[in-house]
Amino acid sequence: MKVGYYPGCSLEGSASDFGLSIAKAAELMGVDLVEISDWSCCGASAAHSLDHLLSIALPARNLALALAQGLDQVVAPCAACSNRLITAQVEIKADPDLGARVEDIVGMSLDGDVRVLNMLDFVDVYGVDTLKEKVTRPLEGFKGACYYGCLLVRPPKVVQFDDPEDPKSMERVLTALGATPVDWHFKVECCGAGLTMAQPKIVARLVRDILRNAEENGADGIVVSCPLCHQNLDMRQLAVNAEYGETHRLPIYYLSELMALALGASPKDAGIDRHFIEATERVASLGQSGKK
Amino acid sequence: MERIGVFICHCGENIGRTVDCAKVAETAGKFRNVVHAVDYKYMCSDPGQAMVRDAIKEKGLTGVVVAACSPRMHEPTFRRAAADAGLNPFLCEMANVREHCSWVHEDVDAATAKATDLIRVMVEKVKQNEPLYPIRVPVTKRALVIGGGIAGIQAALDIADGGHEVVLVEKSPSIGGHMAQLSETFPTLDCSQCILTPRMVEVAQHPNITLHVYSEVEEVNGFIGNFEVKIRHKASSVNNALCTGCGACTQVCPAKKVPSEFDVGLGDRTAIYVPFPQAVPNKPVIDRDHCVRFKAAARKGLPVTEVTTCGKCQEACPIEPVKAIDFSMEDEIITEEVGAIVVATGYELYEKEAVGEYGYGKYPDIIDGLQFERLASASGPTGGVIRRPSDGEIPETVVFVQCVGSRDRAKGLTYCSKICCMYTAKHAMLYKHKVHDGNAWVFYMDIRSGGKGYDEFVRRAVEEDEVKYVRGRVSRIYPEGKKLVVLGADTLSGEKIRIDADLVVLATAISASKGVETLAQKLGVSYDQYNFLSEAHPKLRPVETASAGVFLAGACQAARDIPDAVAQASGAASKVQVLLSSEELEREPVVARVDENTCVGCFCCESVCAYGAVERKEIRDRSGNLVKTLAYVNPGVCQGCGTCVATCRSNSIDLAGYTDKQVFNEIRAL
Amino acid sequence: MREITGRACRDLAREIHEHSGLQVEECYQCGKCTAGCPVADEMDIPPNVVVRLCQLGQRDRVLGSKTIWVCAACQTCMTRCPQEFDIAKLMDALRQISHREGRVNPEAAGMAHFYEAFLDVTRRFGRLSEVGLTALYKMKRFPNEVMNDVFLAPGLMSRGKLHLVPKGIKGASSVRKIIDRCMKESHR
Amino acid sequence: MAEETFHPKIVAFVCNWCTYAGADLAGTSRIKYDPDIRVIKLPCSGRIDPLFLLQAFERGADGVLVSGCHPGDCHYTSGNYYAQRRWIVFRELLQFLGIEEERVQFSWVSAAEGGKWAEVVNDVVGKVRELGPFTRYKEIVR
Repeated sequence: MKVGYYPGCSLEGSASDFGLSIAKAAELMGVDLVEISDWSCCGASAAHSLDHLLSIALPARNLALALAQGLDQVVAPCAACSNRLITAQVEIKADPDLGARVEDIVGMSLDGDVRVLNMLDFVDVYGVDTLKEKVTRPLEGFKGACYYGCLLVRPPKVVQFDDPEDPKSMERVLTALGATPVDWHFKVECCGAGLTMAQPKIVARLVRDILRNAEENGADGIVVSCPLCHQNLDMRQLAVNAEYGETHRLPIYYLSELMALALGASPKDAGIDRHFIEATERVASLGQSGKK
Repeated sequence: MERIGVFICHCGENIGRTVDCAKVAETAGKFRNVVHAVDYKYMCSDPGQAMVRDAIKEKGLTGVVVAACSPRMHEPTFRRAAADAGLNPFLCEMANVREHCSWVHEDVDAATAKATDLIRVMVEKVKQNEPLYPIRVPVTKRALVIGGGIAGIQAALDIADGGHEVVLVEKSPSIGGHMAQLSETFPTLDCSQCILTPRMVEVAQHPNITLHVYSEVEEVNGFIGNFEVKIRHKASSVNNALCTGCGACTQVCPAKKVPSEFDVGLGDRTAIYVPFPQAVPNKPVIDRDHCVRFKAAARKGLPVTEVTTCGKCQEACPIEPVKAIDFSMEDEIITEEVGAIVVATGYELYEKEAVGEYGYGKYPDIIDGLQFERLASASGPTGGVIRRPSDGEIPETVVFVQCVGSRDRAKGLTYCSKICCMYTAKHAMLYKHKVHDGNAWVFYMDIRSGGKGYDEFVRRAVEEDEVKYVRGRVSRIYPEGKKLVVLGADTLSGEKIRIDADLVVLATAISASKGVETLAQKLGVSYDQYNFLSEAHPKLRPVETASAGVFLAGACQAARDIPDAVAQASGAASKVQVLLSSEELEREPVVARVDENTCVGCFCCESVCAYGAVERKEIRDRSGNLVKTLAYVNPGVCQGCGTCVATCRSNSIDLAGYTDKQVFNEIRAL
Repeated sequence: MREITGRACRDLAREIHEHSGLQVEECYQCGKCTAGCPVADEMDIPPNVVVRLCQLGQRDRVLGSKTIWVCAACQTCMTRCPQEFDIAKLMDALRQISHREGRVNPEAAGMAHFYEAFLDVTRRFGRLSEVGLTALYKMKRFPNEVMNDVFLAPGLMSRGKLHLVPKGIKGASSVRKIIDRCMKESHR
Repeated sequence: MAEETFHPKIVAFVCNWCTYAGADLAGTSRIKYDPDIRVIKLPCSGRIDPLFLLQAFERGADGVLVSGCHPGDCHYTSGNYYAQRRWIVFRELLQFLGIEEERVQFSWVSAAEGGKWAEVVNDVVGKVRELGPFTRYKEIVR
């Protein structure tokens, strides 16, 4: 299987572990990720906060590149990226004038259809059952709290992904990997990633609530599919502990890390050793029994 | 030689503003055979009608065209005026220059031109009109009431007391409806069952009322005054003629864990059951989906009589020699003839399972209004003690949320459910009366308490019973430990509010009962986008429907509280009695007629007639030999749709009032 | 007492409609947005009141509010709005206008600076580099915030999560053109 | 090129119970629509004889609208169903005669759909306006 790939800026930086694990997982899944050549930043939250036109034009450049490269499906693992790319597509479809204007600004054609996939869409397209068959180290006994955050599910009319209040697709994947999803209540609460730098105090509060609910419901770790969520929940834990005098040490995993792991990769190859909160220990020994 | 009069109405400014009436009158005056054309401010006024009458007399008019509002509005008015002046009313037609012209167009020239055309069309039609005389049909002096809730009960009793027979059909095993589930009623807090059960008994004992419970309307044929209704009596497996309602059977039934519909899932019942102690009739039915014996039979693929499994209820039945319990009972179709029908099918609550932000009904301690009624009811599963479903504890803090589903475009219901403000106030009060040191919170958007003593009632909840009202919607509810976290806002102070509740009561929207649209289709009654049945006129004909002889009562038409439902039911009942008080009905003579000279007896008409109005008429010669068989349309049965006319191959059928001649003339006039 | 005029109401309603196609009158003030807003407590004006002030034509107050910058754009409000009013989009619109007109609330300037820094870096390299972003952001914020308070750069680098020199891309210049062009068009 | 707009003559055959009432509702709700339409009221779409339509064209109509109750909603239970069946046959006749199908529109408008009636009318008028005046009938019948 061949599919386009838009890593997005953070996978080259603070979320290198995400990038690494995706590459590994894809390799083990036998998927060929074709990177959009010379892709650029999608503008994320900055663009739509300061300039609407720009918030469409920046993603549009990458969509145009993908089309020029003849890609009909592109995985954008970062929830913010996929969200912005899809938003751009939706707005351009809804308003042809805007489309024309953007084409002119970008200097490239936007004719044609390219489907933007977030990580879960991607697994879905690949086939959860196919994935399940490929599992060599079922993550038996691992209890994960699937965390979707904001940008995967909202705005529902735009992203058209799963149930905005109680999504289940990540749970399905986790189950396929042999792990056990826990029932908890902060799946789609905001972690405040967008405010990380300027509003640390707010972010600490939001992160804390999420951590606590996951812990209360007996999770071994939180599973995410967005670099911003991960950065926040993983890196901020220390800040939270400092702020509230608590001792949270809840590992935060990328879904792709667990995929890679279950498909046979070592925690290191999956990038799990790169977290701030130690995360290798809990998963290192998983599924050894079932190893083929 | 035709002598047509044309009368153009300004309808004050309504028509005059966009249609140059004087000019239209002038032009119309020049039409062939038009001998009189005038315009006037209000044609429907007495002087206006007088103008019509006088012109008919003075100018010897043979036809009248009134250009004014929609014929649905004033056709009867002007036809009456014509009749008063000695002109056959059916020689009077209306051109709709208001609803179809002045109100929907802005350009004066265009509107004036269109008005002129519409008048020309009617002038040409009326030239072909012929005098028609109303058809008289007999009236079956019995009524059908569909639905045994408070509205249906009231309507049935009123009609029955009026001396007419009533057939009351209820789909569940007992009458009483939702009102029987309620604990107390606002604004007086009198016990619901105390005031309802006497009425239920009255129904059962009334000599004029035939009660069919556990039954549904299967098919409706005929028309006003002459309906034929097929009713499916579902197999209850209990012979009510023999059963004494002793209850021995229900005590021995091994299937004891069936969630009770009456207690909205908060309590259990047996497979053979009486829905509630005061049920009318007080006769059990076997719920075959849960009965051990029937399930066994289904598993083995055998008839239930062939299996030996269980049968305890039958053994326990003291009736001898023939037991009242009859497993072999099958559905029965009963046919009733009635002259009028009252629809009182009531409402259902919007499913809380549809509300994602409140947990999709996943959490047992988030309940709806009817469930709270059962908790508060002395006859309820907790004996009237407010205990939360999950662990039976008495809640210290209860949050009531109004407008769940209602006034919510995103959830697809834009209307206000009307009764929630009141019953929520009542719920909060009842809770406070039962749990004195408890905390009751109500989240509301607006308080709609228009009604006698209603607002005072709400104020009492706030001022005397210390119910805390918070103006704002709740965004989310989720469990945390043993508590339910309710995230709301108080828009008056601008504060975001978090309440850790033990029990949450959602005032879910009043929605039309499921499947009511199929019934509506059988009755030819129209319904709105929410499946609430449509009245004939929102203001002036609130209990009638577009389908003559069919009336509405209660929440099937819109959200209603008990007093409103009862009032409407009595209204419907009086309409029915007016109808049943006359020996025969006058019907518009708009019916099909067969030309016996040209009819070839192909009977295509028969095959398309939805009313079975086409009969076969045998033509015999003097010596009685059959010459030919022709179609004959029974004017009493024909509803005048004209489908047969357009279907007739030999062009031998015509429709009075809409003859080919008339229509072709109309078309040619364009 | 603040002046509230029918004209002001109409004008602001129209401006918002032209800017982002929103009808502020669709909001019937149920407060569900505020109820579900994760950061409402940190706002100077609750979300539903922001909409109310828009309905009342209070342009200066909304554009100068902290709220529009505290908003984390999590979209919870619009997802649950019973009137399907896109309040998140309204926040975007107000941020954009407020920034364009230089009315950013001083206490909330941090977010504006962050977004500016974000776009600056993107403008230079075509992609975002956290180092560049942090550096630039800190420069903008100095001395309000000190260097080492939030971003855990050393930790990141030791984990191979930061590259000091951002990867430039061939298309960097075209990205710059896009940003400049958009800014120019919007400011017209 | 500046030319004055063509005002087609469009005849609407509507049933009394749904579409006529729907048109009344459009009126009471003051929904504005194109004036180039003339309504002929019949009890039911089932009454509509294909000959009516041909006659309309013969008398110089540029387009025809036929509208009744929604399927299942017919006041006379099934008239609109026969109307629809007849309509399907009639459409073939149109093709045979070489009359553009767009000149004859069939629609369901209920008594509650004032807005839809306005849309339907504007839609028909618009389509026929594009097609221009209907002159071919004379040629065809000859």
